[in-house]
Amino acid sequence: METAEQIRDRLLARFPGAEITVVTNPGLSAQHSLLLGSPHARAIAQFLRDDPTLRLDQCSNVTGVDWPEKEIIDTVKVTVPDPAGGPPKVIEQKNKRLTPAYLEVVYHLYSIALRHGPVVIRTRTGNRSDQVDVPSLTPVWRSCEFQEREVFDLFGVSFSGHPDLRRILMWDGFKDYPMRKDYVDPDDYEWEPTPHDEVLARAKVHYPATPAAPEPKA
Amino acid sequence: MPEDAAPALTTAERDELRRQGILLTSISELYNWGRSNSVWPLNFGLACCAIEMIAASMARFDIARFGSEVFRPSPRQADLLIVSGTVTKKMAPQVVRLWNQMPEPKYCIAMGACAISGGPFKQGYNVLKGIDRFIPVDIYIPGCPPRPEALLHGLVELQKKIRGEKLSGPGAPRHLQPDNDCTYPVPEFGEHDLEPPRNPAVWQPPILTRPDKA
Amino acid sequence: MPPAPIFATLDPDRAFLERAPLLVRDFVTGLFPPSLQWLAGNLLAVVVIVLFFASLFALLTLAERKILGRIQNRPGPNRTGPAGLLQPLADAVKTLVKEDIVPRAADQVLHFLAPVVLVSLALMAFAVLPYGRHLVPVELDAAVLYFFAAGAATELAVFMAGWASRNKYSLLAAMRALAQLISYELPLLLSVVPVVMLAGTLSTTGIVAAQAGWTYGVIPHWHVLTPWGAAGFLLFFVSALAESNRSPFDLPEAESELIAGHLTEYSGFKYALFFMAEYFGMTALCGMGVTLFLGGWQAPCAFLEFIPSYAWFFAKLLLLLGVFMWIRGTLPRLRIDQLTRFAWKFLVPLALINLGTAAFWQLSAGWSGPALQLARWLVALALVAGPFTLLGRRLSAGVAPRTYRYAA
Amino acid sequence: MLASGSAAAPFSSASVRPVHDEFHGDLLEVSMGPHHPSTHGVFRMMVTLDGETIVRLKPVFGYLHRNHEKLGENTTYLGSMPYTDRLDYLCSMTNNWAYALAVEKLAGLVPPERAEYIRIILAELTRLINHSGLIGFLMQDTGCSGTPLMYAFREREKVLDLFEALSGSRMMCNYQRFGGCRVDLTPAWVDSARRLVDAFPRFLDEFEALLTGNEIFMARTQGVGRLSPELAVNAGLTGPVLRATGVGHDLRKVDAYGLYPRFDFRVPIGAHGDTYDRYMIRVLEMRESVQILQQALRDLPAGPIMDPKAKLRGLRPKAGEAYGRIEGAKGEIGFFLISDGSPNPYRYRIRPPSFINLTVLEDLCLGHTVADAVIILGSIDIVLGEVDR
Amino acid sequence: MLGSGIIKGLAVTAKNLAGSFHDPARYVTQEFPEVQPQLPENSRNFPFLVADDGADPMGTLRCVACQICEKECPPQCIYIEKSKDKKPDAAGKLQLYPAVFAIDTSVCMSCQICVEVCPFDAIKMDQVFAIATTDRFNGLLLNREQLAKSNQYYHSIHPTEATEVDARLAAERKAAEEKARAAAAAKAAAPKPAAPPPPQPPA
Repeated sequence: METAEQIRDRLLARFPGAEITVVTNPGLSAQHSLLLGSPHARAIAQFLRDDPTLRLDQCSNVTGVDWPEKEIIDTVKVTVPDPAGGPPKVIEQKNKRLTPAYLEVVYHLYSIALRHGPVVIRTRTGNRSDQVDVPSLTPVWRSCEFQEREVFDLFGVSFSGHPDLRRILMWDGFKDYPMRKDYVDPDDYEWEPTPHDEVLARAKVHYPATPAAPEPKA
Repeated sequence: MPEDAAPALTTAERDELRRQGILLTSISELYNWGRSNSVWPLNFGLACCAIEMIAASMARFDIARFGSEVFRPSPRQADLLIVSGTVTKKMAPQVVRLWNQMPEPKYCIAMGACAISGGPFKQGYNVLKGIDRFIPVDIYIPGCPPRPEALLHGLVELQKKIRGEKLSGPGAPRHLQPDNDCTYPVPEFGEHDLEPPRNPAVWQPPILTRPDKA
Repeated sequence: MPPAPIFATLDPDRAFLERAPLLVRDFVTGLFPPSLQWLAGNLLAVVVIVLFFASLFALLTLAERKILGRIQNRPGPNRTGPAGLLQPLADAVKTLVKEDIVPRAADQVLHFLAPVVLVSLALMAFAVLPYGRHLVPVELDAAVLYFFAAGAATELAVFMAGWASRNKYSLLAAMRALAQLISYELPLLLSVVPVVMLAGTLSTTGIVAAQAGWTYGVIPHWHVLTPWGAAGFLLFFVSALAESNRSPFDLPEAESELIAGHLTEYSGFKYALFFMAEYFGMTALCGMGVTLFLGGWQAPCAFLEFIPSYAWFFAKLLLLLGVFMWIRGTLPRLRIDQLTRFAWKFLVPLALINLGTAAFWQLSAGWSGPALQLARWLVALALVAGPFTLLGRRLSAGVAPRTYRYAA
Repeated sequence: MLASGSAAAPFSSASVRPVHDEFHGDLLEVSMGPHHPSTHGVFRMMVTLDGETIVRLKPVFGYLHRNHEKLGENTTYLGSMPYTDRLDYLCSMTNNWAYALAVEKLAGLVPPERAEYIRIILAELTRLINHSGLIGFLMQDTGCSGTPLMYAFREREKVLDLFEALSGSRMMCNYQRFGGCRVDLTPAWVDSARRLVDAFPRFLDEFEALLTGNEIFMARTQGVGRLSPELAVNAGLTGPVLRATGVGHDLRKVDAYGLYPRFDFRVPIGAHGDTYDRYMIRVLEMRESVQILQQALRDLPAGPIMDPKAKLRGLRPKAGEAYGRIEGAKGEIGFFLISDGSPNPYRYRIRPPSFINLTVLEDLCLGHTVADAVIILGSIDIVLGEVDR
Repeated sequence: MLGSGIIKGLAVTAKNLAGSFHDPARYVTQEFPEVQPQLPENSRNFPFLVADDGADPMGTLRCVACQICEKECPPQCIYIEKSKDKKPDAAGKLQLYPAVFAIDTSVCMSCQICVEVCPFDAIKMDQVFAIATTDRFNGLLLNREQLAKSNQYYHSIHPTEATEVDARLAAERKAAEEKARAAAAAKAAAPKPAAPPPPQPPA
């Protein structure tokens, strides 16, 4: 099967204006993926499905991934000319920056007819709050129907063009997106005999304020 | 029998009362014997433990020996609610509703860690931390999942409990107390959690004291 | 008013055991003043039937659970009382003390009436069965008609229950019950017509009497041992399964589809009444089957006549009930359209053809000699087997075991 | 065989007549579940009926959504292993394997040969109990009074005895580890497994005598819930449901994971894609599994059962992502893991076969009756622990 | 012919019905309260703490409160508090011990990971399953005293494994002793021989 780069090149030839990036996977599986820009995503998906050399007729797995903004410290070496006129010094400068926050949807595509795969494609939302639209691939692969609903339910990605985008696992009136990294679940820690760490901190709210009561069993 | 309430009884009256007591005792014995030997569970499986519950009704373990193989699919004909598995917050209202639909006298077994406390899934955002937050539970069977034998043991314990019940007096079971309509409020879906998240009339955990760990 | 003959008169040639029930009856009615003896006799019959069949019902529930258990490699109820014999009593106590719930939306009157009507109708059918040589509670000329009229009405009670419950599952069950009633009443009756035709009477005692005697003392003259009788018996049996809502025709209370069907909203003793009525109906239909096709209370061989007739009747009855339970332990359920198609396209034509077979059998009764006898049997068997095969092929068209390929 | 030209994914007929219609009367809306004897747990179907015919069916999920993926992201790689037991709680061994496979891809571990054999033995035993149990449940839905289910569970108990003797638990085995298995097989275990496997075809014969030729069963299942291969592939179906439509897609052959290429077995495929085919495919797969088991138990090599590089605690795979999938009893069970180099996975995603197989439920049920919907659902073989996770 | 499949099925059930009376393979029920199940050695239910001496379980717990199991426990059902003082273990080395060791059996998922990660063979899996209770809070939270079981008990439920563990511990102890002896010998070779004081159990 073609590599991700080859597929990208072929796709760029076919869809000249499309944004297609190869996202490298640093892991041992080295399964690189194609990041598709929203405007062309569905057309590209359909091409991938119908292209005779690829024929990715099965969309096996649809996943959401939450990438909140993360502080990254880049260490850059900067050459600073010595004001005293000496030789320029090389000092390390630490630049803090925030990675952009976005939600990502990952599709694993396989070909049953030609028995190859996977080709991994990804789409990304603009941010995590108001630009959460990505095109739905359900019109291309029916198997995305429930899985995209699940991503919508748990991550809050809104799939435009999905025929029936409702919450699927949580109830309809639920307001949160529980799979996001910053989700805080409701407090019901009033009986936690074996709490740890974060749970301990939350459970303590329910304990009486007796400081360091003697252990009864000792 | 409120004995201290009638201090001025003659011996004859006392004997009469005792005789009634004996009659009452044998009636209550028959009553309890019948109920304890004909516990029909609701055909209601939730998760993994349901498979062990089914296994308990299968040939190897055969819950029928205790007269309990009649798994009724309709709550109207069931005596026992085996909460066999994780009760999620989405499912909790239906479980409470089923419990309300069952006719008294009814019993509840919380089978497995999830039904008791949420078990391994208790940290989950959609998992109810124990069905006893909403309905009264008679027998707790720990295990994940409990073996079918453990369920049978729980059933035997429940039979013991039923046989020990008294027909009258302050120790009478829930269904024989006159001012009890035996319905439990069904929680509703809220924006973040169930509303209310617990039924304080049923769920009364003891206060935990713990020295500061850190 | 002279005392009406409740039972046929005593046959003095009979052994003591054979006469025992009559002697008991006479003793009890003798305790009453003569003017009330007819009433006492009737009441006694009612009480005996209710008590007897109620305890038979209790035993049957236990037997069913035990037989199902044994089929499924397990013992079944065995610890309530010795060998589990008190299990029905425990169930009875339990159902009696259960809370009785009537849904707020239900039709209160009909919801209450349905089980009562059902049980009383099911009980009525017992009045005309000949349990022994002289044991017929009510000797009616049109006993067969009466029996099926009472039996058909039970389905209406099922409909009543389903409709009154105001539950969607119950409503579906009620619809199914009616469809089933309309479909299976016809083959059931048609399968009985040949018996009535050949016996020349609608009276159950008359029909049993028509099956009296043995060839060589060992081959009884039961209807089931003739070609038309065997076919008729099978038709009757299948229709009876459907009529009593038993597996594989238990569609109204189809547990896996409709929760408990028309019983969904019934609790406590009302539910027990439904259960009881189901068993009563099943018992009555089996009793009718025994009467019509299996020689009633007749012994299978002449030398076994020393065993009292009612024992034979109940032995055959229990055998048939056992087959009901065996079938329940084996077969899956039909779908409603298949059920009706089976009735209209298979059972009804077969029953009609069977009428012709029976007519032929009757017409050829005078044929004598081995060659003619053989011809008579062959023709009759062909008349039974031919339509069965042809109609069966049409019915199961497109349904066959398949062979499978393997992927490369 | 597979159409590739159609522009859009096939959908169930959208033109369903409205609930109120002055010519036909009202339609009946029935909520089947989450408490219903035949929804295999707490599944719910909103069914709209015209008489008894289904004109609309909307599945409702989430009644067993126990936040498996969230818990998996909050615990270590090892800590998720016992949770995978509880995904598809009938097949803990295959779930373990799929998860172990994904982590092995991520962390670069290779299980030794003996461990691969053990995995195959346990996976095929799991397939046997899953399929026979499923057929039992299916027959329960068809209206049998428990008999086939009892026979299936009679055999299942024997396999569970083996699982318990090996792993310590009947259902929640928690047996596979990254890079191998936890406990080694003893010769006595292998002997009893061999006895069980050799006796299994006799059980299958009896099972088939009870069911396969039964006219009522055939009438109930043949032609009911037909599925076209195009729709099946497009809707992402896998496992016996896909193979019943005639698509010979079996990951044991396609991915050739583990040591499956060494084994001689065939992949049965159906021609009609109906409920009867789905039943028969499972029966035939059990027979093939018996073949695999016999070969595996015969050729079981000696040797270590753990990759020497593997360590139990403190697994911190290199940042990256991996998707591992195997052919579970219900279809393709996959785990998609994203590592950020910490002890917990950054993203832990399960590809649940029975959830995705339910995509076509409405298509299968439209035009059939309630009774058919129940057995169609039964023949898809869902386990709610996996559907809702 | 129509009906042949049904008759075949009926024959199967009849065979089982008859077989249940004479064939043990067709009558598989184990009547539980009377017949206790034969649990295989590996069988597991809830963890317990191994104490070397059954007479003094609290004094001879193998657990040294290292809290590895507490951290690794997937459902986090173990709660340990370290002691303030130290006690000598079986090898005579001074070790911490758990002042509080609680397992919430209403949460435990019997996964055995605590047993696998324990470097001291201090926590093992019990096989008791008949523990249904009516006591929600105190009946299900097991404390140190309820968890401690003797090594003999461990031998009785997991004989093979316990023998292996004992052999390994003995070997480790021997190695430790030899190391100590070698160290002592080395010290004795040194000019100022001062034998290490024998470990005294604290009062």
